[in-house]
Amino acid sequence: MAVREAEPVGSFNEVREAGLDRDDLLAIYRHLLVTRGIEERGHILYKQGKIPGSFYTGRGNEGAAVGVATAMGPDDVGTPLHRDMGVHVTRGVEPWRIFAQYMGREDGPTRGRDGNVHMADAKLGMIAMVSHLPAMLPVAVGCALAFRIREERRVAVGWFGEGSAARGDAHEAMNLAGVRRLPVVFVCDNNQWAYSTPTHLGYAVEHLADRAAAYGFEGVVVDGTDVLAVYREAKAAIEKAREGGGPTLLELKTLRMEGHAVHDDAFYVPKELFEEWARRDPIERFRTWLFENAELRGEEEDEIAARVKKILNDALTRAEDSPQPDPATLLEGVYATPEDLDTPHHK
Amino acid sequence: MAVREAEPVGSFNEVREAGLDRDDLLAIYRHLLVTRGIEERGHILYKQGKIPGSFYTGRGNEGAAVGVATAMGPDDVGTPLHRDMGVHVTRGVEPWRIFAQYMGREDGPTRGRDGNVHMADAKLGMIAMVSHLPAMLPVAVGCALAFRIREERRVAVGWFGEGSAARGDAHEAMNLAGVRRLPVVFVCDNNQWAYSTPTHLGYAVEHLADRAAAYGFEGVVVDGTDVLAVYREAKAAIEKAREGGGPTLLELKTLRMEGHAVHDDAFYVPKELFEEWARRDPIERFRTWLFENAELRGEEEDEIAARVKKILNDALTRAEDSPQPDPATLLEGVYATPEDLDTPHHK
Amino acid sequence: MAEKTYLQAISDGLRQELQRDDRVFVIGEDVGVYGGAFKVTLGFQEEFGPWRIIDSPLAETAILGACSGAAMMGMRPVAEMQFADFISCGWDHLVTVAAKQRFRVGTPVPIVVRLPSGGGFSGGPFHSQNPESSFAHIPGLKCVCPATPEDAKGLLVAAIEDPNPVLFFEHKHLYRRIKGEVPDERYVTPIGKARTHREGEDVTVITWGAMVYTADEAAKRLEADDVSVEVIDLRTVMPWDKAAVLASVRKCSKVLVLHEDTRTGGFGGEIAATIAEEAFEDLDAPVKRVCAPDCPVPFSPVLEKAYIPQVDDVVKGLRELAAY
Amino acid sequence: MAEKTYLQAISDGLRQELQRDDRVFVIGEDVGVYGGAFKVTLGFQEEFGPWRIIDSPLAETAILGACSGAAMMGMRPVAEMQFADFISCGWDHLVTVAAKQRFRVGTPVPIVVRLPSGGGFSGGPFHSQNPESSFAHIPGLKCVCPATPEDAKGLLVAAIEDPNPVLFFEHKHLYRRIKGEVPDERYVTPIGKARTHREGEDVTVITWGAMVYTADEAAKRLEADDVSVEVIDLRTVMPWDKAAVLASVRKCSKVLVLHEDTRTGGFGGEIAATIAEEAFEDLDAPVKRVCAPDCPVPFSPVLEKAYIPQVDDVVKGLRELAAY
Ligand SMILES: Cc1ncc(C[n+]2csc(CCOP(=O)(O)OP(=O)(O)O)c2C)c(N)n1
Ligand SMILES: Cc1ncc(C[n+]2csc(CCOP(=O)(O)OP(=O)(O)O)c2C)c(N)n1
Ligand SMILES: [Mg+2]
Ligand SMILES: [Mg+2]
Repeated sequence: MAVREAEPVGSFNEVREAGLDRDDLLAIYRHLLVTRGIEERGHILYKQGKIPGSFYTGRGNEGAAVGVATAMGPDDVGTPLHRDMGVHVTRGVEPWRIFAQYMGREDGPTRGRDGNVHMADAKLGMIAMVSHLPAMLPVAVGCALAFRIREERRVAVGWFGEGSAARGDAHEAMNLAGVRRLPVVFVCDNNQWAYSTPTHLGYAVEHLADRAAAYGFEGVVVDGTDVLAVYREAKAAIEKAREGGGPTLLELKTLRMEGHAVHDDAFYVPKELFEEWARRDPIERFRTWLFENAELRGEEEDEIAARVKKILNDALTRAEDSPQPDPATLLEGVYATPEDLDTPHHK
Repeated sequence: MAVREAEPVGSFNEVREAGLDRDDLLAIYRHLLVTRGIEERGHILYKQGKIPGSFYTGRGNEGAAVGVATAMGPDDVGTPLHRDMGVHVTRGVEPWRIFAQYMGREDGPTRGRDGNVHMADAKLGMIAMVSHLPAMLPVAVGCALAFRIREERRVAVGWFGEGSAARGDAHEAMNLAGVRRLPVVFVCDNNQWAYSTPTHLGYAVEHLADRAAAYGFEGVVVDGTDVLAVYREAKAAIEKAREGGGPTLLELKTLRMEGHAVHDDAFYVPKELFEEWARRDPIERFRTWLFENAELRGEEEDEIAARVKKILNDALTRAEDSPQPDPATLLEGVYATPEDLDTPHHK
Repeated sequence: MAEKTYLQAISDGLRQELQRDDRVFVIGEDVGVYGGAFKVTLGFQEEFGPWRIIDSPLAETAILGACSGAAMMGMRPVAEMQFADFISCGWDHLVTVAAKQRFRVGTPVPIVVRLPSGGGFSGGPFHSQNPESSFAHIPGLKCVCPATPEDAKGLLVAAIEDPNPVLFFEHKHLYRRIKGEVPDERYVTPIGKARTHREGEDVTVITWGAMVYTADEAAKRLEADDVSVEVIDLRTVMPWDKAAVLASVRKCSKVLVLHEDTRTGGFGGEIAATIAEEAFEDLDAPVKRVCAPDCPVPFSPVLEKAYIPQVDDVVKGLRELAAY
Repeated sequence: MAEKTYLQAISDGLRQELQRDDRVFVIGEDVGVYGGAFKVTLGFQEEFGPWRIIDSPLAETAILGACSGAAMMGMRPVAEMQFADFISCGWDHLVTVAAKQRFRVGTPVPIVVRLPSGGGFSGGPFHSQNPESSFAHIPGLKCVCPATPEDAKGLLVAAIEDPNPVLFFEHKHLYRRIKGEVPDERYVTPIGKARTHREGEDVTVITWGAMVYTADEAAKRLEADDVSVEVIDLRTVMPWDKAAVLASVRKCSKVLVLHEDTRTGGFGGEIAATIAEEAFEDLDAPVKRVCAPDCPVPFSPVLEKAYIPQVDDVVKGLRELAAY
């Protein structure tokens, strides 16, 4: 099975066929803006000393994240990573809780136990990442296994970076999924760098998606800055998995537009590369597309921008009001209690 | 890169071109017989209660093991596994030491510390396997890395089974080797079963060798019962690696002709499969080839058989004389001393 | 109630859980047609089908990760490691994901990992280990080490019910050698409660797994010396029943901690340190540890005998304590 | 002799070894152009080239396995884990291959694994851990945990010289905060010898790594109580200097074991148990342990402060011991 390189999305008609109406398109636009806004505000908070530890963003990856999340069904689940804030936003996590998470407050999804994007709202079908990459891929496969055992029409989505594709977990997960044809979609955020490591020091194939062939399923290379192409390919892969067609590996090509984390100035990335990919900014690109294909007007745009700004402002205020976690509770959550199993998660 | 399926070896001329003269061919024949003889005698010893623990053989894999080992240069190194007795034999391990190993005696390569094929003579360029499969592949890659760093014209050979190809270690090792184009040859003994697990529950590609493409190097499928084809392909891969051409993945197809270990009657393997592959017994096949292509005569054959028998008989006697290890020495070898580094191994 | 081997008790207990709860499934290498390396799941695939008794590829992280994911989706997975030794290949998943998910984000990971462990039959360095100490140190994991058929079944049920990742160490040496009465019906043996295997007055032995029988033999030998030995079977190493241990220590005032794993950094150190800290005033002698020496498990029978604590070693330790 | 940070001492020591011995090479994620996550190898690739300062794929088992193979072929590899936490991904290789090869077949595996470890800066559960206890339990491995710049260099040299796999834990909290005089020339600080960080008479604190400074602060506070505290810096956890510890315990008769890792099953238990066993008659109070509580390392500063042992916690423990 050769890898397929996906076409860009041209017309509104095309996405309509893939299941999106104009409201959906505007929602995508909003999610993109909120995603970037959260990370930009987070960066400021960090500089203000309000965020402890380190700080990571997914700048450049917003389209990839929002595109995939938009393609997921409400009962589908996923394991997004540190570049995939857009997934949380699209699935409906309230931005104030994300800021609370950043700041280590009690109302963050991890109640200060963990930081930055190490979070997820189980009620929204998300499973929180660990640092160790790509340790969540076998977990995503396990979700798909549960769906297969129970013969549910649900799909799991597992994310990984092109760097962490080198680890054994990626292999074991994809191989098991391929052998059992499980309903899982593997999404590789290929942002060309793993910290300071370029792709040619991480793998020796042309496309990471070529790996799919080694596990007996299809690989698709998609321009990750084209939110609609991402959506279309993710939708196709997810529905294929839902229908029993087994896994797909989607490789979403982008550039990590900032350093690995806030402390890293990415001196090792050629300037020209940044310039080239800045011209392909996923949000700007989608905005232009909306203007050209979906009659987005300046007025409507302003309205959306204002709404997003308000969401973020309110979120920040609310998050800053969130209390610090109580050290006296530190040992409470190490072991689960039987009541913990009464969650939608474990339904 | 598509996988290549190797042709069988037809004529004497062909192998002469690949570097073997008649003496070499007779040596191969002897190694095959000694290999099988060791394992058959081992089986008897086991039934006599003289071998503790469990007992594994490589019946059906003798041609694959001897073929690869014959292709290795004297300074090349390798990490053979539990079906690869033929590698130890070909590299020159004295059979009596193997029997001593089986029986847990002081003169076995592990001095009773470990059992069965968990052994190797470092002076012969062999590195002892661990049970955990395929944990020795990253180690083989490390040997190749040392050769590359020092710019030596040496090659490492790493073995694994088609079952253990599912583990992360296989992936991490092959990926690193591919990225750095290291002088290593990966040999997959594909004997169609991993304990009781058939290949379709272990991987979802047609040929395991297809995996090579995922790491940017060539995969070759070889009939593992054709010792000369194995030799030719191994030789080509090893010399390619030696010349800086990077890794190759050789998939040697055989059938595991016995149970996983002595306690396993392999009830789950279809009888017809055994019958089919019995007709392709690597030793019988090579014997016939020698008769037809290299003028092996009955007399010469008898002579070889007698010599092999004597080797084995003498080895058994000598091994049985080997003392039990001394429990008082148990804790001596846990940590290495500086003098331990003065070995050919660590040269 | 019927007499069963330790192995049969596990097998029957597991089958019962599969029968009563659809969410329970089994995954591991060769657990299907073959019934597992030790035949614990023999015949299960015929009864429950290939999607509840799942033959996995040879890939421990895939097995354990799949269990955790399925558990988060409401299943109750029971993984089998072919030998406990191979759990090292799943270490990262267990300590990084399974152990910490509840603490970090409130997501329980109710998985059970069955681990045929222990030595005594020349399995060598990779088929004989007792890795429970390594896992007992990781907050978020539980470690269960039954010694009797009855406990094996009851603790397996408890492990499956438990909302946490539970490592279930089955001692291979007990599989077919140890028999006992096992109730037919379902029952739960609580995790975290020790069992007094043998009552005594003078010296306490704290142990678990196959060493319970070694301790018992040693205790019998001490009768000749007129020393009465109490044997506490910890049953579960994490959590461990500190209250029961301290009560016994307070009664006997002398204590020997016995385990089959190596000594340095083994869980016996934790127990000994806790006793020495919390029952300092009650001790009439230093807490003694009898454990394997600090080396891999050797293959040769003569070496293995020198490695695994023997009745003689325990007897010697007990005599020293008695004489202290 | 010059004043250097702990980080600079490691960096300079490593560079010196690379210069004097061709067999030494460095491999790890981002160790080349980037100079490593903590810049320990900054500029090394320019000096030694890309085949001696090797940027690896993101694959810990590949890194460590490659080191072991290369070591067996005569090299002296120094691997860098980006954070100590990620060593969990190489657990199997270390415990299965590297630790046991010498015992099993006589093949030494002289590798060094550098592990930036420890918390104190809101790194959260996966960038703050101190996994030395887990490895100290595995026969065949050595664990080194320097606290001072001088020791960091001398022990790194010793680790590279050592014919065994050595885990070299560098405490991140010390990297830039701790300075000290470091000899320019090459020297070896022997593995297995403790250092008396502070002499005292009344209570001994046994510790290592960043906790040496916490203990020292606490000791200063105890001066006000007229209690003289001795601080023993273990320097290496495996092997650990039992003789030095017992000598100090015999002198002070009261002892506190302090470490940053979690308590239950932590290496402090081993030390406490050994003291309680071998210096039973010399103890005037139970051995006290001050350690992190049994949970993952929390992210939030207020929680992390409650997690990592603080000077106050040690002071409290010391006062209790003094008053016993
Ligand atoms: C197993 C493991 N080793 C090392 C790290 C440290 N680390 C964090 S992110 C990163 C690079 C990841 O690259 P990639 O997978 O391409 O994801 P990206 O950050 O580019 O999105 C590294 C090395 C880690 N998180 N996990
Ligand atoms: C990591 C690991 N898990 C489980 C085992 C137990 N085990 C020993 S051999 C074997 C099957 C191996 O199959 P394959 O790789 O095809 O090699 P073969 O035995 O067929 O030569 C299994 C599961 C092991 N050795 N290592
Ligand atoms: Mg990347
Ligand atoms: Mg096989």
